[in-house]
Amino acid sequence: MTQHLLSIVLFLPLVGLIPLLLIPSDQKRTLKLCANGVMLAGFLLSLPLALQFDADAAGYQFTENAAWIPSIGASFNIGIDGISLLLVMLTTLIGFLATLASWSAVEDRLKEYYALFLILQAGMLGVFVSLDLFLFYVFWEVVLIPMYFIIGIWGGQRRLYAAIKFFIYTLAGSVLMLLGILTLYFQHAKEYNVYTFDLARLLNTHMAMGTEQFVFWTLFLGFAIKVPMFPFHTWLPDAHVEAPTAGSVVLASVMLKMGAYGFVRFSLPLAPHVSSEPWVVATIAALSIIAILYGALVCLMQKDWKRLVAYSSVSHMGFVTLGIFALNYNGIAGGVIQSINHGISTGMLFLIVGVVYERRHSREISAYGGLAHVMPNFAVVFAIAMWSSAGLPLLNGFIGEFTILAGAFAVSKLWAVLASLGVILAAAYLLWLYQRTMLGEVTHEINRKLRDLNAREWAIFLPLIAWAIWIGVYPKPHFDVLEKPVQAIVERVAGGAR
Amino acid sequence: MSQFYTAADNLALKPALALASFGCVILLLEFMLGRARAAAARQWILGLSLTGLAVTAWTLWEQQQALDGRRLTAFSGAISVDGFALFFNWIFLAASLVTILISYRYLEIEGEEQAEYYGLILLAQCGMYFLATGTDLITIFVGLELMSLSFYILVGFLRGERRSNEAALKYFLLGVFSSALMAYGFSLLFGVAGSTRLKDIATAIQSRDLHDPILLVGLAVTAVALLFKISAVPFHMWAPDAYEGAPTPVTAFLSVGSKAASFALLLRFFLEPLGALRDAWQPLLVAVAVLSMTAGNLAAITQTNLKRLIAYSSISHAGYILLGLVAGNETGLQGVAVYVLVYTFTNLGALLVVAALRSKVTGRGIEEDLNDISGLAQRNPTYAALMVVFLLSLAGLPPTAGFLGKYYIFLSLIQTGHTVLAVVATLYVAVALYYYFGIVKMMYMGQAAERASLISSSVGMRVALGITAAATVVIGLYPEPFLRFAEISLLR
Amino acid sequence: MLDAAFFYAFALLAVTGAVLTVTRRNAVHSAIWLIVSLLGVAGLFLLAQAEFLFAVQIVLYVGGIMVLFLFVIMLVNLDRAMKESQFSKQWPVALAVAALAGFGLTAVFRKAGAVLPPMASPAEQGNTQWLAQVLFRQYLLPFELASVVLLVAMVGAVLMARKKEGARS
Amino acid sequence: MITSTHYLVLGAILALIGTVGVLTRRNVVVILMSIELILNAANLNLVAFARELNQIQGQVFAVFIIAIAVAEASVGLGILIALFRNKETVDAGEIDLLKW
Repeated sequence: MTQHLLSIVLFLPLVGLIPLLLIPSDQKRTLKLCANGVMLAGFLLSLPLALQFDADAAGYQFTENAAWIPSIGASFNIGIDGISLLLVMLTTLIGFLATLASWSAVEDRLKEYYALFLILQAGMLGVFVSLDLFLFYVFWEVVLIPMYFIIGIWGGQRRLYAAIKFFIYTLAGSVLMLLGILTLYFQHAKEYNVYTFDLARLLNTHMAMGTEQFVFWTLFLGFAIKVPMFPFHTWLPDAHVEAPTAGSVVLASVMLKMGAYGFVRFSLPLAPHVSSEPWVVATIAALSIIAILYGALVCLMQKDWKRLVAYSSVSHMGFVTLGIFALNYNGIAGGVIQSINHGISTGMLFLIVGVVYERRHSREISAYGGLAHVMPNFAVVFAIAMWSSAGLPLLNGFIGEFTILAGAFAVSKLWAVLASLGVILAAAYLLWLYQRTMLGEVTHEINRKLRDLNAREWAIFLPLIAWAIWIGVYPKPHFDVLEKPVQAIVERVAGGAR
Repeated sequence: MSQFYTAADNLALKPALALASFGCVILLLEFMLGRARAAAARQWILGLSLTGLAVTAWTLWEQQQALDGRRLTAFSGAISVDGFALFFNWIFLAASLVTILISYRYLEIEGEEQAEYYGLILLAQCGMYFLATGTDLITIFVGLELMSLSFYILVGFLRGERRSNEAALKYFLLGVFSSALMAYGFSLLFGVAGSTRLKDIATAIQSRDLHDPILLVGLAVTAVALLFKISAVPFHMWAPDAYEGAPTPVTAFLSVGSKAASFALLLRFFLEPLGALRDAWQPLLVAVAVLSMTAGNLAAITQTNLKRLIAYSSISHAGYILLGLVAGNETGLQGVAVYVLVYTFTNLGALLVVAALRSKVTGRGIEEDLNDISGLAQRNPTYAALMVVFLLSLAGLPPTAGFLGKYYIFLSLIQTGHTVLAVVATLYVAVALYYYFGIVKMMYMGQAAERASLISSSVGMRVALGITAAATVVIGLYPEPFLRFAEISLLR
Repeated sequence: MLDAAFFYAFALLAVTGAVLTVTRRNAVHSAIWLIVSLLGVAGLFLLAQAEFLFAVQIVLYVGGIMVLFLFVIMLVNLDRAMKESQFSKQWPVALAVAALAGFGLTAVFRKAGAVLPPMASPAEQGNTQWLAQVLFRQYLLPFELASVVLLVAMVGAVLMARKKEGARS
Repeated sequence: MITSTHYLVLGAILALIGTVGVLTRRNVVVILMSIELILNAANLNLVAFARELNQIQGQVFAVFIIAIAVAEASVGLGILIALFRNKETVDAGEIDLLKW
């Protein structure tokens, strides 16, 4: 059981697909129960991963390795280290909560909807646990397809445009990434005469600078579009705004992390020389800072609640990439922690938009106002989410941003200063949003009749709030699991910089 | 030449003999039985043609066992059966099988239930056999004509439909023109070598001055004719018309069977006799491949007819396959083989769904318009879902089979240092995805039109759908045995 | 010398016929000029000691195909076809192709040609017998295959040309 | 003296005329005739090479080409008649349901 635990967690959603497809489409309740049951089981099964994880052990745990396509050297090779562990836990939790959040929000074509979510879940988990680049690439692409449908079928007004834009953008990035992977694979074969996609072995590849540049930049495009970094971010607002709530939550909380994870897991270790070249670092840091400030400034101008949250993602993910490319322990660990934080807090923010949208069917900020009087519980939850996102001490966002800023400060004071501007702006737009929607008098009569959170909604928010406070108050366990893998990456990059 | 008909000849000929005899019998059945009785025996004719394929499969299997990777040359060098030929012949067999399975119902709807149809399919496959095995100019030429003539008639098989007539005529005129060019090129090659055997031509080319004008003209004209047959740009103009006007099962057969056979011939030609001239033709092939991908993909974006869209996309696929030949290393050739294999099943599957759209309820007129597939997901979720799988595979996304074809092509380009080509080729994947997902958009997010989207399914259809979908998914998820097969076939 | 005279005469016939075939407005005239051209080629076959081909050319082409052509031209609407414009707008393409082919032509020119020796069959037999020997031994397979091709053509032509009876409205 | 080059040049001229005919004429029957010219050019080459090399194979090839030409012509004319039944034209340019 334990030696296959990771595969079980990985494939459970796909197994759950079978009963789901057998249930007749008109039995909506059974369908919902089935999907939620599978997702909950997935989360519960992933808990032993966290409990049994040994933070002191170096290398990967829960590893499994099986031959898959020997003739090209691809294998089913999975395992997790601390970085993956956090992201896997985030994925199983968010996957379950997003499904739960769809209970009353989606009533149309349920079977397809939940089936796509299950496929999406398996794909995302696969990305985080793959230790074979071929396997990784397959999962990476698998993720795109269900998300296209989720946005395209259950999305808002401009869903078709948003769906195809998301798909084409991210696909273009990922096929170029494939070229990088293939180049690396070929270089390794040239050096060792063995064709393999095994990450551990590919790490031994020595490349000429030009080749490494190619590998780095193709991977960079794939990951940067996913994150998304500044000039590649244009798909994100459309996709986020048009996607149904659960889609936005998964997209923001988990899928964006795939890009950050890619940088940490693949870009830095596989191309350490290029990643530590000063001009590369400067370029990426500049793009990250632009993303932080630009995202925040755009947020200040938004009239659309969901769009605002979407742009705040651009800003927050800028912190993540800035931290990663600070290339020191604080930066990278902070980047990973901030990825989790962003997953928690932005997930909550999208869920919050979802709650009011489900009741009022409007995303206009001006359509609300004074909701705190009508929905007091909701106001509390929103406040926590907002503080968490804005980086208030004792909540998760503070820990992540502080660590990143510390990492960035060690490299360049200017970076740290500019990035802290982003923190201030974040507080500004979030508080202003809160003020416009929650505080003051109730501006629209229709809003007086809005229901407050129900039990199911509480159930969705509580775990997230708990996790946010846990990280904010006692982040040590999280940093503990990150210590070994991040240290290894830092050393590797520093070694490459020589 | 001591013996007239040796045991080797017999073994090498068996599949062709099976195809030709079943084909001819079925072709003449209506003359022998009379129209009324032939019409009454429709199901028996279908059974007979499937039996023919079964016998062919058995003979191919026999060859495979007997050869065990060796090369068998028969008829004093006219044909040779090797792993390469067998590989392609299995593909032809799969293509005919699926075509026949989806044709029965289609012909019923069109009111063209004639025995000749099945006979022509078997005979076309017989022609393909000689394209894959032929190592002699005359045999290749006659085999090519057997295939092409059968196809001209099949494309025009809906005699009552003007579009079918016109498609047949256009395909015929350009096909015959390219055949004539090929004959002209062959005549010059014969002059250079003094023999019609490819082997002798290869020797002659190696020993001759490369600037021998006769040789150059001969090669150029032959190459143009070959590019015509695989519908590579700028010799592609027949494909969209022929694909659109032909009965859809014939479109399917044409787009995979004829294409695979033409590629088999092209590969044999470029690798064996022309192998020595690699430096000369490689840049030209690069140009043709890039042009094909560009023109095919860009033209496909604007299409509103499903079959035309698939036709243009198949032009771009020809470009991808040519890239494998451009790379020309082991990976590249294996890529060509894998690509042709997965493309066969995938394209058959996609056109199968298009063929299934045609129903009696729809009434007259072949539209196959994008609108016709609108809302398919609501009414026929299985067909729609499998169509998505086929389209993903055509675009080349994992975990479908199509990804593997692209994988090998990209890898071979990287191995041989064609990085820029690789980047161009990968970016066209995104372009292709755009128009393939235009179809998906219609199926899943379009409103179901009044007259459209009722699948006329039949047992044969479902079996064919099962075969193509299973192949697309299984090759995608567990390709090992297929890759081994392709590898063994090519590395003789 | 006589050989050369005959060659040029037949060549002139073939080329003139060909030019007029593709330029005549009336398809019947084209067909007749094609016959002239084919006869010229037939004469050249004779000159090059291909007696059998000479016979085949006369019987099959001139006798068979041309009758078929003429038959079809008569069947389809001749008067109307006459009035329609005869040339497409693809002149530039044609010109390019012609230039390209002309280049090939000059290339072929440059090669010093070998004086044609009389053909000598191995067993002191006539060329036709020799041809038959090779055809039925070395090329038995394509020969049989060609018979299948002809069968397909025959059935196909009948199938295409006959009326679709019982056509449902 | 007449050399194989003479035949080749003549063949090339015929092929050229045929190609121009195919590309410029609009009458389907005439296009078909032009194609016959190309085939005849091939045959001339083959016959000349057969004599130059004393290889009867060239003539055998020519026999095959003629047989194929017959088959092509009959199928083509069959298709033409089928089209003519539905639409009274032999003008390739007027075949316009599908874009040329």
